[in-house]
Amino acid sequence: MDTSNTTALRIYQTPVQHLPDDLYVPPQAFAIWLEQFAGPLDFLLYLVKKNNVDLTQMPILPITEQYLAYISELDTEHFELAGDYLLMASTLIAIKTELLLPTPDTPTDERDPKAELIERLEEYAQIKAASQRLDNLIRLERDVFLAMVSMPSQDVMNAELPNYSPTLLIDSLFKMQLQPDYQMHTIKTDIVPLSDRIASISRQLSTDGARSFYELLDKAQGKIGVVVSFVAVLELIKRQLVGVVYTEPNNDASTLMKYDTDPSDINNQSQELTLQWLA
Amino acid sequence: MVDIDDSKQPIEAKPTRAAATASIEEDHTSLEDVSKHIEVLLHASEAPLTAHALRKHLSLSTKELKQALEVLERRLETGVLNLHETASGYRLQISDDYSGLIQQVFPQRQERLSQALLETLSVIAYKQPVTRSDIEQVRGVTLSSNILRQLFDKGWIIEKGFKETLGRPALLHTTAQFLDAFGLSHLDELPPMPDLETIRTLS
Amino acid sequence: MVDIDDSKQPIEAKPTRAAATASIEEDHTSLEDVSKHIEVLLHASEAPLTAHALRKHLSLSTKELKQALEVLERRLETGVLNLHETASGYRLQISDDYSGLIQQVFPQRQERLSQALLETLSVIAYKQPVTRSDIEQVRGVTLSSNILRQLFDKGWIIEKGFKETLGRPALLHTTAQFLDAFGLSHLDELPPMPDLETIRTLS
Repeated sequence: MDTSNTTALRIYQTPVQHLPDDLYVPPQAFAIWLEQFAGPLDFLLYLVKKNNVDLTQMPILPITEQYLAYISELDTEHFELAGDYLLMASTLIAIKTELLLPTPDTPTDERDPKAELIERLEEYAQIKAASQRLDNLIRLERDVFLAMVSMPSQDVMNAELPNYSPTLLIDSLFKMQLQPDYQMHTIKTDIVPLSDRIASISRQLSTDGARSFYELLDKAQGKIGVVVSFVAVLELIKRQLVGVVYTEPNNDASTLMKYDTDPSDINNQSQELTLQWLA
Repeated sequence: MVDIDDSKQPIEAKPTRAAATASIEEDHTSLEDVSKHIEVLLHASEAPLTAHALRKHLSLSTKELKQALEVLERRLETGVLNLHETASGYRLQISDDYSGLIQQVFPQRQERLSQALLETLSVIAYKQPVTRSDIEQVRGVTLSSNILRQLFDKGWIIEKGFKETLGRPALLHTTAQFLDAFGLSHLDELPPMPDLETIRTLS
Repeated sequence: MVDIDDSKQPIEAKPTRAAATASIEEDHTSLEDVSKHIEVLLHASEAPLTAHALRKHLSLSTKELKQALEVLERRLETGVLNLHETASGYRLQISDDYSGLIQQVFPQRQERLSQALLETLSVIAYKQPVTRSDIEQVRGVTLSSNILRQLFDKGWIIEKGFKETLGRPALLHTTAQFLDAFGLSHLDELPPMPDLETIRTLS
């Protein structure tokens, strides 16, 4: 196939004529170069474009070889960058193997992997083009700007302004740090938000070092508060921010006896369960 | 101060219309006042305000609102702001004649979006509702949580409903704020997807 | 040949002053334009703008700025905004007359501090002085101009000094008003900072 027939492609400002045969891309530069692409499909699309061929006529073998040649340049240091690329490489190898084997006469149920890949490439190319069109729309905060004005003077507006507690600040920091990656599920808003309890318990424990579960409860939150606090503690234990220490019960024996058969002794027991801040 | 609390009788508009010419002056004045109240609310609101919200807050009839908005637009012409109607309501923005000046003086206000973010957003916008793994399938790349976080942060996408497959992954949709930000009033107005024929012959 | 000293001469002000009455019209027009440019910058800026900053951005003499600000103030009289001079510069604010209306329609506006605003404020409080991009780095998302604007408006943060890196970004600090609002008498009294590094590596 014709590798000299390249469209005007550039790596940074340098026009590149022959790829991949004549160009040595040092691994470091290659890693940077990979970052220029939005992913393996983007990269593959670039190779197809460079060879200036119709997508449906994509010569899979030379493209595969070019792709693999690039990927093999990756040194181990940059593997973390390359997971998605390696996955694509294995897909390409599978396709290549298939093409090299003689076609069996018996029809199979399996879809042609090459057709599947081309379909994905087409779909990606479509979205890529659509995203460029989206970017060309007149956009707020790039092409047009909202007018910002200040509210009437503080003294007039402030009449009913509440005082803020400094713990708001520290809780917000905890929330920011403890916030897991966006989990893909909707969360019902509870009367006692779990994140608030996590933040508040973290703050109390990190300030005081250790406390009993009972002491961590906000009595105003009632039963649901106990449940949410318990879940919060479990979550903190899971994240290894909080540990459990068993302390010797120093309650007097009669109290213990008294509550021994009482189902409500859970509270009492947990008083001996001391939670400790580990971070 | 604002004594327009009565539910149906906010300004002395309807009676004056049938009355003497002197009252027309008065009618005019109160429309001017209403237009100022609208201007205040649009400035003070964190999000665009719908016609419905404006009518409710200021106890206006549809007609009064329309007239007051016209008065407001006329007054704004002498300054640098525009009244702009978006998918989620009215907002005040700086006339685009001045965008160049703003970009020059406050380059940090000019927000650039990465290709990865734009592609992710496009998959959601054009193919919604989609799951996280639908996006990964189309883009061929693991979706970074940072990109999703930015989209959630801007209020451009939300989770609504689940796909009835293994793990019941949440479905992502774009929001009215997304339309607002891109100057669209409806999803129909998204630029058309390039057709496959053009895509196939890539050059 | 007219000898114009163009080093100090952005708009045709000085020569026309001495010339025919026809040029006074022209002078007036350009002052009107300058006043609009000032209005644009005040609407677009996160922080209040000092006279010095306005003169620099729009290449104005002290006198031209003074005149243009007067023109602006006159124009604003027809609307709902005031030009307000604070210790840290000029800003546009909604006239006090409308505070009742705002509180009636958006009662929660004053009390509610959004999580994004609190996070931004915390980063400034604990890590000051910081630049805008330091905040973005810590929070992992781009910082909206509106949040900074709100913090400036509340008088909780100020710009003071520059970081000696590319672009010399301004450094942000908290103020005495911030301490007041949170019932602190000194920054030392901020609740102790959790060890963020540890939390991050563990979670």
